[in-house]
Amino acid sequence: MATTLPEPPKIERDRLPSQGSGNGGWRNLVPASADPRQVKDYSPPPASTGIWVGLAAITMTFAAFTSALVVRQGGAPDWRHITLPPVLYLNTLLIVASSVTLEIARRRVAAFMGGLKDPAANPARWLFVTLFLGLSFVAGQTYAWLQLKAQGFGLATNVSYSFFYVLTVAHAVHLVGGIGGLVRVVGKLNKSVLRRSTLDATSRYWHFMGVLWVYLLFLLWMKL
Amino acid sequence: MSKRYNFAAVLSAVVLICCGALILNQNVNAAGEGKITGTVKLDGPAPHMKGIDMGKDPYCAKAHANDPAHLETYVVGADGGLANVVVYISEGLSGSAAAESSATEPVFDQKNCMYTPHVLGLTVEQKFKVTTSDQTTHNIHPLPNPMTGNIPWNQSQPPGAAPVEKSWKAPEMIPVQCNIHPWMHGWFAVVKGPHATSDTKGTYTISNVPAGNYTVTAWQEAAGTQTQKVTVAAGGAGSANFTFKPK
Amino acid sequence: MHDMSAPAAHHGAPTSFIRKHVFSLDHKVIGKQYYALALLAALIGMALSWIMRIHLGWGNFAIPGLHLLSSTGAPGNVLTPEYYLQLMTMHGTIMVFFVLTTAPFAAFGNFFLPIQTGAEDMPFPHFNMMSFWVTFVGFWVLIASFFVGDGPTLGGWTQYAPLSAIGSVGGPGQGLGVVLWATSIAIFCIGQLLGSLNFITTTLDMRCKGMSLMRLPLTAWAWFITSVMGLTAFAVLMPACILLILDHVAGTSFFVASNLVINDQVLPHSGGSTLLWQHLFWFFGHPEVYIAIVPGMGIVSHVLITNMRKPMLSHRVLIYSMAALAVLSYMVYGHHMFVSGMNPVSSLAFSFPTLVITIPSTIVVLMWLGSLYGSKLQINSASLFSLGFISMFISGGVSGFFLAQPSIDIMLHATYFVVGHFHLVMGVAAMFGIFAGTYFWFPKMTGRMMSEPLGKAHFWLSFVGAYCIFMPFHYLGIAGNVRRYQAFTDDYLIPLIPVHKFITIAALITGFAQLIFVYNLIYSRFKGPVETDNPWQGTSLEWSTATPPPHNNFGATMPVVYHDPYQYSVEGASSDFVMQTSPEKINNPNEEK
Amino acid sequence: MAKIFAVTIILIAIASAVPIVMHMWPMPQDISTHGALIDEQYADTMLEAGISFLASQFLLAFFIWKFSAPRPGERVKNFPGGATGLVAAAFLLVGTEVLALGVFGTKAWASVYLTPPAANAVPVQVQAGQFAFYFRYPGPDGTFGPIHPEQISEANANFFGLDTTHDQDSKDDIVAAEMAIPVNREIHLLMHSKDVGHSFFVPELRIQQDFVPGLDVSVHFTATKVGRYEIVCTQLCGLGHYNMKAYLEVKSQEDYDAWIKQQSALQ
Repeated sequence: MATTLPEPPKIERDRLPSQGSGNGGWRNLVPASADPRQVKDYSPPPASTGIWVGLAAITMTFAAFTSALVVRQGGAPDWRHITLPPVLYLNTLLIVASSVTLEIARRRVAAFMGGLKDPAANPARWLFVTLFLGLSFVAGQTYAWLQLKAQGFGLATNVSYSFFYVLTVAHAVHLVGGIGGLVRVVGKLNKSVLRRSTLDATSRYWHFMGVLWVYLLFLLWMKL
Repeated sequence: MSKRYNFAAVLSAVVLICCGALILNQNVNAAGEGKITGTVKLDGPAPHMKGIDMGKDPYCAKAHANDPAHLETYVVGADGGLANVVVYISEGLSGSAAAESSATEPVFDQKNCMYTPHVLGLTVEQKFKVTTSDQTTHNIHPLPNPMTGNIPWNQSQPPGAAPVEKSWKAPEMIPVQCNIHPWMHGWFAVVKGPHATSDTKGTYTISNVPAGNYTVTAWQEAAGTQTQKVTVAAGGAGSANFTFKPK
Repeated sequence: MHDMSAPAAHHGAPTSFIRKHVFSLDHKVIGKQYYALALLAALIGMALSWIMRIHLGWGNFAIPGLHLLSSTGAPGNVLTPEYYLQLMTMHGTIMVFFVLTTAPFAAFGNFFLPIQTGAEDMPFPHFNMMSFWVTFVGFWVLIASFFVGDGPTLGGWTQYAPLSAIGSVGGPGQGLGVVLWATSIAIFCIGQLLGSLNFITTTLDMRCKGMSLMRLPLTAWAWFITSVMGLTAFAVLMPACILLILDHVAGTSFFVASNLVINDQVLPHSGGSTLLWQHLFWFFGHPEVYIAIVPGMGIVSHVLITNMRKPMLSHRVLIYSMAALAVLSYMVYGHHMFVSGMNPVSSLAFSFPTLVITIPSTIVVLMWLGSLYGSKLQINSASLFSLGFISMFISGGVSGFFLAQPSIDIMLHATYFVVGHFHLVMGVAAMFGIFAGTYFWFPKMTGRMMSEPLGKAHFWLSFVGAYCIFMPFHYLGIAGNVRRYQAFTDDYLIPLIPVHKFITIAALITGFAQLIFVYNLIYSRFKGPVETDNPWQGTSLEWSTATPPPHNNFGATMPVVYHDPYQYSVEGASSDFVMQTSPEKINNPNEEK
Repeated sequence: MAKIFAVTIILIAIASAVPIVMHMWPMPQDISTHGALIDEQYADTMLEAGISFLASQFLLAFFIWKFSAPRPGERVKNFPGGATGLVAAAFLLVGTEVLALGVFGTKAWASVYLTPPAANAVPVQVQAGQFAFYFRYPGPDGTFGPIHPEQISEANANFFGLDTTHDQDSKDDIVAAEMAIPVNREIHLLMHSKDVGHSFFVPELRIQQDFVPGLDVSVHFTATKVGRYEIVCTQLCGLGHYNMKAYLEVKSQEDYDAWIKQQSALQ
């Protein structure tokens, strides 16, 4: 799929203190009767803060699942070891690779936005690779669920499987959100309205999904 | 105007026909139908029925202060007659007779923290009332098998509360219990067509049975079921005696 | 996914009715929507409490028309025991989630946080709109449980497993009712997470020029701290609700132990942990108490400062105390579980931080009292409710001394003492905070004043009434009166029934007073006297903009802040108060430089 | 208005304290050996909480009375000592207070929960189910027979699911609907839930403990006064929760032995 790029996307509006809201900064007191333009300290764009706040919430959710797993395992006579479907390890490779490709894409797009217009290196190309890897991961996870299902291991078969399904599905749902974010980034890039902070926030989210998956895999491998 | 007259006329006609049908129906019953009678006995000595400790609820304990209550799984009369056995026609009834449901509304009473009667025979769709005579709250909790189409319910009945009126959709022997007084157990025996429940002497009488050949089933909550073939002549009486072995 | 990078107020003023008043991106409209939802929820919750109170006082009293709500739950208009529990559960759930969380936090916070920080809007207006509509859907999912199956769940707002997880064998409402409850709460969590995300980012990134963090008014700080708590607490409750739903509908065994026998049948679940639900729930549940009360603390401080014409003794100490409450609230949740069968040593471990939490609470109260000293206190409905809040907070707080100690909790756990404690401290006090905020900000939100005589009548009946209701709860609890009973049949409880009758009468009168408030609210919205931009002569940013504020909050020029939020009675200043936006040079040694 | 308000606060504060001071609705009398510690802890806490309550309400009322009067021309004043003094006071006073309460409270808690039951304690098992308690005594062999959940049958009054035909230990077990215990002897109460969460609360015994489904917990206590007391359920367990209760009969040793004999005959 070719992406046409008539012009580099708009660079983020520099948040000069003289413009609009959002310049509170951390400690930029305007001295009484002084010139407000003296203030140099200004806030980061909301998206970069917002994504960290969002990731904090997701971390809490998975921390809750983890503690549920630990407590549930603690006093359980019915805790059984299960073998994780091997396809998960392939999926791990996919998601790690997608992080790498996204990082390449991010740098290319950033350079592109910075004015390095190189028609030969379509900056969206690596985004498509990332998207493909992300979708392959979801497909791989689906394959793992179907495989378990075919072997007769359902959600309620044993608590180990319950946790397996709950954690992997919860992660996949969040990852699909990330895929939506990437699609948005591609769309905005095409329309030349992409902001640098959107790109950074989306890639932070995506990397976090990768880290979260590696953590979950470790947790499942160790506990289940 | 004329439309309204037409409507009134049709309505009156329908009412008349219905009344006529009811009267005719009763006439037929009275003239042509017989009955099945018999006795149900328990083989051997009456099993020991555990006493019930009602210490949880002083009201119940007081009601049985002089007359200790016992489980009612087997209620055996003086000469071995077995009570609370439901006898019904399981085969041989025509469709209309089987679908027929009695017009009376039997009462399932909660008295002195026991169910009276212990087993209530009902036909499908027959309305019945659950009442309470106690000064303590009960909850009526029948536990039908959900596969039969009967819907379980669970409802409290505080002292003086209005009767609960219900009916059952499908034939089934439905246990009923009170969760507040765990010892309270009873049965709704829901069957198709005519049926009877044996008294403490073990005797029963199924009336309103049209002439024909039937299979009669006797059901006891613990001992299970027994069947017999019975022939009823027009206006006559068939007979079927059962003897259960305690399990 | 929403465009995370969009700057605030990139959306122009909407023109169609739907985009303006229904699916609006404007934080002010969303704030009002939250307020309306909370008001509706509060009226339903109050009506439920009336039914319950009447039943507790006069068990056989037929409440006309009640059978219309449920013919099996109220045959002959008299509540059955199970329907009492079902209404009680709904009362608790509606009040805690849809009133005490939405009104002081989501409603007022949405309207005023961007204005007080000097922002044009929240940074992610689409998330903000979703936050409200998701909450709205959650509310109706909960209400729907009145009308499906055998009614709403009877498990109490804490919804302890395994009763909540075993399905309809557990009793009426434990089938579909629980599923709807858990779905509603999970949806609600999503709404509040989206809201918290906006609140935190607004506070950190959207402040106008000169608005350093310490120059934020106490309300803004309270909402910020609350949103941090909300972010962590609701992010834990949501997975708990998902696991509960799975236990219920998919037959998993997260919370249901092996070998449970109901109706002589062994349940098919195995190995679940009963205490797991309690841990997850209370990890959310205790911060939730502070989510309900901290915004009230901010509102009350804000209202009182304006009406005392002097700032708090220390702005920072109040902020740090509220933050300390927030941090401690995560370390104390186990005090709800002293007698739950949890390891008795952990009871002690939870007891000490619980006792320590009285220190920041005491500091907050002392700050209020110390600031009252030497003030020029003005009495109006808003300040009366603020002072009433302090009184209620003290009364509800001291009973915490008892409940923080596991040894005394043996006697008082699950009695009316607990009910009295949390109703005073998080119910009535938080409601008083909402009322104070309403009387105070109504002119800014609508451009009209509320009636003062009606407001005072509302206050007097509510203040005395609330004490008449909830103080006796403590006495009942000390005498051993167990909560969540629909009738008192035990020998030692029968002598306490007259107290319950007294409480019922007080509750009916106090409830009536709330109808005065509703009337005042609606009447003043349309017929109240028109007010100026700054009727209370306040200093913070909401008073420097027009009434009602324009679409981007401040019109053509964004504000620049020169002062701490509360410059009242500053020596040498040209007037009694110096607004944050005033470039006037003042000589206040306490002001941040 | 402000002065009326101040007076109202004072009146409410006093009125709130009266029932406590007058013991209008007192705690049920204590019949346990460990209860004195709890009651003492409660009284101490009540004293401290009561003083805090009255002092802060009076102070609030006083300040409202004093500082609401219009004082034209007068400037606002700051509290002497400012915030620092108050913060220090809060840390010192409240800090010591809660630390003391915490430390002494630990003693009371430990006496109930952190001591092992005596070796000769009388074992009693209580099973909670919707909505009744049943009690089991091990009989002469001193051993409880195993519970077979699939054999639990309320219809046949086999509340514990005992298999008396196969399990030797179950044959002499005594099951009763009320709990009789000998006075002045330690009881080791083993708590088992049949279905959902319940709680065992005897106000007079100063014992409240939740049943944990799937996990048997135990408490131990000694009753010191012969009499009949109510055991109530305090953990919401369903529609019959308010009606879930049983009776505790504290009997002299002779009466208790006779009761055991009588119950044994009824099994």
